Amino acid sequence: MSETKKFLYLNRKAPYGTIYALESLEVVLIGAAFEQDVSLAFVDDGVFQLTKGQNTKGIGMKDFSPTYRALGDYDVNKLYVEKESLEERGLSLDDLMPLTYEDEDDDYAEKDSIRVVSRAEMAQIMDEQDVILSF
Amino acid sequence: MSETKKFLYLNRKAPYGTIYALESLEVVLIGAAFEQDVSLAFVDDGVFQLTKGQNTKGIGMKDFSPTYRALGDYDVNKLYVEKESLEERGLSLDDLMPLTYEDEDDDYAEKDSIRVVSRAEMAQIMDEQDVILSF
Amino acid sequence: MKFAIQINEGPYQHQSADSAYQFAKAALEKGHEIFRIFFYHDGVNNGTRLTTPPQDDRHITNRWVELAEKYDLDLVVCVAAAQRRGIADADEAKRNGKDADNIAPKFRISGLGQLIEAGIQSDRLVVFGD
Amino acid sequence: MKFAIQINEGPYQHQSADSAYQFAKAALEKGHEIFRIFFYHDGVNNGTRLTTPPQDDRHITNRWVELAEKYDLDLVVCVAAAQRRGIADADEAKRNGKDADNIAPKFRISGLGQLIEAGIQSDRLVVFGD
Amino acid sequence: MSILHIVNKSPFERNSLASCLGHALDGSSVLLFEDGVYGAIKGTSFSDTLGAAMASRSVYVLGPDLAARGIDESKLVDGVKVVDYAGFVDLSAESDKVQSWL
Amino acid sequence: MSILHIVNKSPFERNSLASCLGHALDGSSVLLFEDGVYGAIKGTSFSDTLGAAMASRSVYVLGPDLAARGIDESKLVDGVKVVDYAGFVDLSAESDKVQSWL
Repeated sequence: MSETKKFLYLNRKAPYGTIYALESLEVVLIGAAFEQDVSLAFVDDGVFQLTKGQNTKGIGMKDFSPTYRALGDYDVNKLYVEKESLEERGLSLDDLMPLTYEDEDDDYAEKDSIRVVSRAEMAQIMDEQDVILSF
Repeated sequence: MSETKKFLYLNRKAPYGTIYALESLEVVLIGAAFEQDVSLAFVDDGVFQLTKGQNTKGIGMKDFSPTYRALGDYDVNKLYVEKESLEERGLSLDDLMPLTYEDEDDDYAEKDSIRVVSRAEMAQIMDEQDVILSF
Repeated sequence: MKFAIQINEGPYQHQSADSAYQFAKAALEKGHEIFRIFFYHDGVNNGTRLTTPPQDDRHITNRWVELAEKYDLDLVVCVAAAQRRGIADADEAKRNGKDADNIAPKFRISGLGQLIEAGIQSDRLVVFGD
Repeated sequence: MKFAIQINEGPYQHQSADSAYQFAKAALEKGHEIFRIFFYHDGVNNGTRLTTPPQDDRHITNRWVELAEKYDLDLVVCVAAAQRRGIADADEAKRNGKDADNIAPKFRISGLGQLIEAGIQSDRLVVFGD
Repeated sequence: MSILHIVNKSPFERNSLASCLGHALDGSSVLLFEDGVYGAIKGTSFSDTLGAAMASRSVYVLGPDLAARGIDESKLVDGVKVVDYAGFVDLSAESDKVQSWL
Repeated sequence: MSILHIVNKSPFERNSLASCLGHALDGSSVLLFEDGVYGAIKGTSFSDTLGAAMASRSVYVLGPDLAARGIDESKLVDGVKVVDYAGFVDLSAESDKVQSWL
């Protein structure tokens, strides 16, 4: 398995209502060991996965939102969030968790993992992938 | 169980993509033995359940559309179909299976079971029920 | 007041089974009665004793069992839906020639008539699903 | 060409398992290879041998088993999803202290790495779900 | 006869809430829960539809589902009331029936 | 790189097809199957959206799913091509990757 492929995890569902957001994270974490070129796309209701201040105590489910902050440590640092999807949902970057990583090619400078892109840019990002896992 | 309640079966999903349409029919048939006042509502994609000419051979699933024709024999003859839902989907009454029943209070005259109603009328019909089973 | 609850989805995939549980628990704690909880469609998958969720996650089936023990609830699994999805008690397994069964304690398998009856006998039927 | 297939939904509730089967069958009949079929989320419920669908309905699990036998397919059930939903083989049942297992023949339980590997090793991954 | 309409789906993903509001009579109540709570956020592509419906209907949102999703109550359309599961039960008991929009 | 986009949901119920068309580049292909086939009917509230997208994209619909739902091919938006499962496989093989809009 020396081949490196571009993997895109396409997240279009809100968290908690269904298990897909949680499972997407699970695959990303397991997949990190395979040293592929990994990107995450947050489109449509998928942008709700990244809201800050999630507190699941009242619904009795596990709050998995802290896991997004661990992605940088797994060299998963391309989290593309669609601008139009945010706007339609009354959200801005300020409503999302700050997610960062240390760039080892730039003296370990701390950089933002979240990259807000337009729908047109998102379409290009999808087009550049080898494998798209839809959640 | 001498009490008679008004039961509404609310069908909002297309057939075959999910099992709900088939299961709704199952409950209606079983429920007929309980001698309640039964109505069926077809709203949103639920109107697709009644299209004529369904042929499931190619997908390997059971064609349950003939069962709708049996409803009249079970004294289930109030099938309310929403006009707006039909129109949004490019359908008219001609695209639906003809469904009839024999009216025992009118010398067993054959009458239409399908009653096309407006959204406003559908809202009233919902309001008049005792129990609403959603599919 | 007498409630009946219908659950259309299995555990973990959708929040329906969680919402139904929280609703049922709140109703019981307020002193309401629950006439029956009817597990329909994929909802029948709430009733398998073979689940082993992660330690830090809720155990949906056990939660139902404990609630049923505490309040003597009637947990009914739809037989036709159960047959399609591989939920069986000892009788069903025997009748269908299966070498194992998997139903959880406190759950019982019965027909759709139980749902209709719940609609007739209860004051409110609340449906949780996808 | 080498395909991999991912299935996210259980049998009967959604058409996903049917579409995936028809796709897999058509691909195999055209001479393509299927590297792996990965059952994820509720998809793991395709792999129980306890199902007894009505006589006039298709038997989704048996259909998978027969296709796997004919073409020597690798049917993999996600272990974490299976634990949450009560799908177990003899080893899993023993490890988790269960008194029964329910996995169908030809299915095997393994980890998510098998999905990633399928994505790497196949030419096309096709996902069927809700 | 009064109906409590309950909606558990995001209005950005499905037509459930839009259809519900199209059928909810004046004076009826609508409870948003699970992913349905996203329908109560102000400043979205859906909030005008909800606001218009609220002129003659009561809209509730389930607090535990809001909190799980990180939505502060200050973000809600004006007039939306927050309830907990006990409040959900109360609303069900106070209405004549409960209608699920699945 | 060319994508085969596959959509299995009704455009009247979910936003999957609308979102798909918003992200499908010129020259890409879209296959409608399962309840997605309803998106290919002409004279609906969605058919103008599909027609506009077809100016620069190829749209296919799965015949067996059409037939199951009682939709005659004469009811389809002009230019939509009907394929069977073997055609679905061919489209997947001819594209560089397959993207599911779930």
